[in-house]
Amino acid sequence: MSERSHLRNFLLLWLGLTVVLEVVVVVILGHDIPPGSMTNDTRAQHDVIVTLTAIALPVLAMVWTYLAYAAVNFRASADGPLEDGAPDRGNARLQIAWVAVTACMVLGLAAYGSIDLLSGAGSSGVGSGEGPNPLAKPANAGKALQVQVIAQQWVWTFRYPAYGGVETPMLEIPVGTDVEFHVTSLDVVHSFWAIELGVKADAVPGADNVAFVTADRTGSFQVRCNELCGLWHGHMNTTGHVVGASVFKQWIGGQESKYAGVTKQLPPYSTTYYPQPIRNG
Amino acid sequence: MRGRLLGVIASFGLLVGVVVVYFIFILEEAPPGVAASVHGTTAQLTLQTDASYGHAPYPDWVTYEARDPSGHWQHSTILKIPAGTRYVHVTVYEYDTATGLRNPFFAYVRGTVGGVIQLNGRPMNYVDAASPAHTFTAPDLGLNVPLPGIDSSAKNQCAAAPCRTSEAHNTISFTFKTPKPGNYRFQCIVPCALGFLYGFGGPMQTIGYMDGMIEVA
Amino acid sequence: MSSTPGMALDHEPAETIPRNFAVGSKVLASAVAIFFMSFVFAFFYLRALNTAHSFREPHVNPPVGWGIAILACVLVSCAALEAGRRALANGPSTSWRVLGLVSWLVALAAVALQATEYYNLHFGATDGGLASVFFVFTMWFAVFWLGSVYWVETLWAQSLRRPSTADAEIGDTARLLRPGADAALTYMYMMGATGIVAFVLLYIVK
Amino acid sequence: MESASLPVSRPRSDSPPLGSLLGFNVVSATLLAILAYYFGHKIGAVIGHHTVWNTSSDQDDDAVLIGMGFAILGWIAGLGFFNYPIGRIFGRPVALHEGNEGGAWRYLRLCTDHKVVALQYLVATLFFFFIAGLNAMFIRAELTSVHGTLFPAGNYLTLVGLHGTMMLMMMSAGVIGPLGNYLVPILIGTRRMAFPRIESLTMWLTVLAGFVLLSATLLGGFPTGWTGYAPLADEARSGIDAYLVSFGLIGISLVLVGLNIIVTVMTQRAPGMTWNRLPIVVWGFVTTSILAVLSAPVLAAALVMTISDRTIDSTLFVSSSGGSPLLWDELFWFFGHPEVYILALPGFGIVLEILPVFARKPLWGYKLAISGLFGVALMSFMVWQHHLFMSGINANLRPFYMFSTELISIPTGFIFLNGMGTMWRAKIRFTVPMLFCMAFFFNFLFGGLSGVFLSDVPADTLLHGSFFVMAHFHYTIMGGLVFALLGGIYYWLPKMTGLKLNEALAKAHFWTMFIFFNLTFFPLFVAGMLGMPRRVSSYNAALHNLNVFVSAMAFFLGLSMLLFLWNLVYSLVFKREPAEQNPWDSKGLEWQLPSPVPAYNFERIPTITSDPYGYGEPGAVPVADFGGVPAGASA
Repeated sequence: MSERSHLRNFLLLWLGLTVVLEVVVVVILGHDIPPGSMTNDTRAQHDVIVTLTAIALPVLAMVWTYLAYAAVNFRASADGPLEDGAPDRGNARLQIAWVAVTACMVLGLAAYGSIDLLSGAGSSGVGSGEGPNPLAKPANAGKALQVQVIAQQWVWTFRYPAYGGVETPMLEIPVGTDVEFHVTSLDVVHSFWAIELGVKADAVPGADNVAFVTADRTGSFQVRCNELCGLWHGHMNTTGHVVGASVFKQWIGGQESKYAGVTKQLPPYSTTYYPQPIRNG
Repeated sequence: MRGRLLGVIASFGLLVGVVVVYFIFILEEAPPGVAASVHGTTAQLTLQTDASYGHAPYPDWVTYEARDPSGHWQHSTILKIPAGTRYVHVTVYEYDTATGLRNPFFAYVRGTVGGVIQLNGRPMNYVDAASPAHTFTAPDLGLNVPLPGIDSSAKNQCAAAPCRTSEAHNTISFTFKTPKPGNYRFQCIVPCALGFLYGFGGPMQTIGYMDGMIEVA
Repeated sequence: MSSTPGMALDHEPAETIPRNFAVGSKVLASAVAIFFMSFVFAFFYLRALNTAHSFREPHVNPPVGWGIAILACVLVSCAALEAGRRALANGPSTSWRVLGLVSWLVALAAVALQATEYYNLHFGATDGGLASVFFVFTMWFAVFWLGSVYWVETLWAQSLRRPSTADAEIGDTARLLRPGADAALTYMYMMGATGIVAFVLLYIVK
Repeated sequence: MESASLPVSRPRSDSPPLGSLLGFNVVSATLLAILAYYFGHKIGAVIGHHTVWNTSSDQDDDAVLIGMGFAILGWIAGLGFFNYPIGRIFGRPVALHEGNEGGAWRYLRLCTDHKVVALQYLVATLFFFFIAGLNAMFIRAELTSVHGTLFPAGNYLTLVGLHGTMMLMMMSAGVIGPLGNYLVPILIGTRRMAFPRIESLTMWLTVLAGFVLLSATLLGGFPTGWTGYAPLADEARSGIDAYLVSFGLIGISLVLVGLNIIVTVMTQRAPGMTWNRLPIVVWGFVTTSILAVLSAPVLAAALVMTISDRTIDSTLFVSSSGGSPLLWDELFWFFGHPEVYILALPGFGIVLEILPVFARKPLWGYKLAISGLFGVALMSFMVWQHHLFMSGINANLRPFYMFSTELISIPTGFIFLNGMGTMWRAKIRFTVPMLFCMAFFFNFLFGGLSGVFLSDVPADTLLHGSFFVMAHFHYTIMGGLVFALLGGIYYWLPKMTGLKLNEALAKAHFWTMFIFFNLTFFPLFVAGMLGMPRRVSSYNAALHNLNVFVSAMAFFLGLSMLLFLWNLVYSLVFKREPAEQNPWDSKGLEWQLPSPVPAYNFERIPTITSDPYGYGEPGAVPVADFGGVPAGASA
């Protein structure tokens, strides 16, 4: 077969496999790709992941097709004499084209991601820990409900500064409201991962790490520690709930009165806490 | 020839075996379980917390000890509770001095029957955040019990584990519902370990000292 | 040593070992420089973060006098070896032997001064970020400086010996003295530059 | 030149005489290291109690660390590494060779023959590789249950840490050590590495590092995984000292290996070995070396910072005293990301070196491949903050690191184009090395594409720190590097040992490994997306079946690796069938030499006349002119 027809066959096979993969993975299975659609964050992340998958599949298909095509068509005869392949050492035009295409893809991806991240309101980067001065925020970030996530070995507690700074071991957030998580730690590095909310932010001692979420519907979500933090790292989890606004009001009121005694003993609300190191002589 | 092959296989197998056995030996290392004594539908656990005069190989680590049904103190934090019981009643003899909580929230008693503990016979539902020497905290059960420390100027302080009740101590008792069969971790949440900048190393991260398992089966 | 194949094999080119010294010392110097750049990074990073407002506790004042003394020893040692290297152009002369010895003794003095400084400080490593960086940086500087102490000594000691007989593979090793000094100097200049940076950051900028 | 007079070096006898036990070798080194440890431990205990006020005997880091320091000195003194430096103090002249005599006994001590060092390296790194693999089996065993009931939680974390650290250490050293040290001098046409004694030192430091890390099991284990995050590492038990010291030793070893290779390639190329003719695998080792020299010192610095936090109570990582845990993150990942390319680049080189041989075609796009290697190497220093996307770094930085991370896929893509170009209209022979190379492309593709997902911040919000990441880097390191390494071993081991490997076993190993590798790790992408964080012993019950499946496949993967091990033992220890000089019909310089290569490599330094890729080219000349001595004549 001539070089040309090899090329044509390969391209056709690649195209075919790409179409099949795209249809199966993106069109049919695309909806089920995590992380679901509970919040604005998960929806945005889902869209990004599906987009990246759609871009990755042709690349996958190309290498697969190529390896299979080469294995079938470019093999030496099993017991014949040693034969040599076609002695070409490169093709400048093809190399330049390859560089150009990959560069375009990468630049496109980076532009897609960067514009998204830098777009401020409505960015899909709001669910990740952005440090004390978030760049990506929801539209009405000023009115967001603040929830402080305090990690320590190996429990989570949560403070609601708008409700008397009450601290509770439960996490509940109201549906349809912008929530601003302030994640910090009292000892080692943990990571706050609210899986179904699409929120992940490292809890670093002495640092404030902000992430946002707006839940679209009620339900429960898992919270897991996502950074190795010692003995019970794998067990450092809890379940949170997204509830209706009135349920939330009622619940937080209950927490306030239940923990009133201990709230008085807490240090004043702050974005970071500096527990003094214990030094025994 | 055949002998040599067998020799090669045998020495190969021996090497692999030694390595595997070593790791299993090291990894399975855990303290023995201590069974609760059962009175009717209540399982009774009796524990003590000791300051830094405990057990080899880490004699100056703070530690729990548990009393087995025959009345002997065991150096263990693997607590076995029969699934048939309805309540677990825990008595802790606390022989350590106070360190104070890093997060005062854990001065609040949670998860016990009635939401209280008996501190030397007095019911409490929270304590002063500076007073705990340890806590008995099982996050998966929602259980948190602060264990106030003894006065550091107390006279007859314990000096060798296991401590005796004639020595200065606080007695904390509480009851919680027997959870579903399973294994539940418990830990101490006071940064009480001796000698660490961060207070949470060593015994605080070692099963058999300040961490353990409640095994309901 | 005797597995050198001997006369049957052709020698490797005479310039190979000098070039190895030259390239190797540069690579080594850059690796060590990067090691110290990590401490420079730590200094600026912690200074910028200033967590709990305790990067620099009020009583953490590294004594400038000590810093100047140590740095001066380091630089004088470099300068003496540089002069000695020039003197080596005509083979191991007396002036090389004197300058090499001076370089070595002054290099040792730097380490001794550093050790003495630790005993005369009014703060410890626990006292905040600056104190921590100070101890780590100066301590490891001293450790790596001991490398130059050793290096200068070997050069000096080698030059005291009679010219050795030719090795089958590498030829007369006396000709390696000068490349050896060049290589040592590459490393020591890097250490000198690091010393200056350390002095400026830890004693002056703070 | 009368080649008959060569005095070299048939090993005198294969079994070491008992008298050799006395002297500088691994036996004396072990004894001395253990004695020195106890001595140092005693000193450290005294120092610790008198000058460090908050260190109590339960956390005797001073004693442990000083003990380990002494043990290191004892080990290298016992191996005889101090003989020459001490001689230099007394002005002894420069010398190149040491310990090259003594038959099989050479393999147990300081030896400056690069081929001996390479085999030492291979055995040592494979030994630790299999121990780390065994740990992986235990990890998978623990994960067959939702709540991890097989091992106590702390021991499980130690397992995870041992597996990760050991694999990272041994894979960093495990390619550039054996294959780098073996191939670089031969392929560039010289007889030795630039600094043969340092070469041997790196090997023995690697061995010591492995055993020091294993000693963590006797010191209470360590909870930090291979990333050693502060301040968890500050507060951990003494086992972490073993992690710090062993990783530090590997860091030093990496710098020295890199230095040695860079210098060797720069100064000792044979006449005619222009940069344009340098085999691509050497380029792979050179770029790896550059990365090692520039990044490992940062690791060393981060490690000594943790050590000083643990001993002299500095507060570099303690945020309540003017330090910051993020300092560790920054320094560690500034090393850590180039480190993963230290793992990847030699694999690229090996694969591109082997492909032309079995495709019977010249390497397609030689210069593109070199620019790919250098592009990856240089860019790898600009991407490390993607490990910190979730840790609250300044959000303005994230687009840049997203961009640079995606950018690095361009030079990585070059390697794919080279591979695909080389296979185009080739005459492929499906030998075992070739199968591993093709599998490399298959696996590394998943690794690379999943990396793009991780570089994108919103996608990373889901995937960061989850099993997705774990699957991603296992696809790049195991699917990429380990496959390439195994291909390289099957390809070069006959040359290194002069013995054939059993092909049927090798094929069985390849197919089982390829299948079970993919069945093990592909489902873990899914586990990560469904919410399973790394390094947990307890996970969501909904993921139970998936994990049981993965564990089962992992056990088969382990069995497949045993096939490899058995092949080595069977072929090299039992069967011992001599290998041909050039079984693959390769044009490579190493294959023009006898198997095994004699101690002096070349009777005369050859003049290189061509690159080794001229397959099928009408005017192709042999790769080198051996100066009239027929290749392999003196075997």
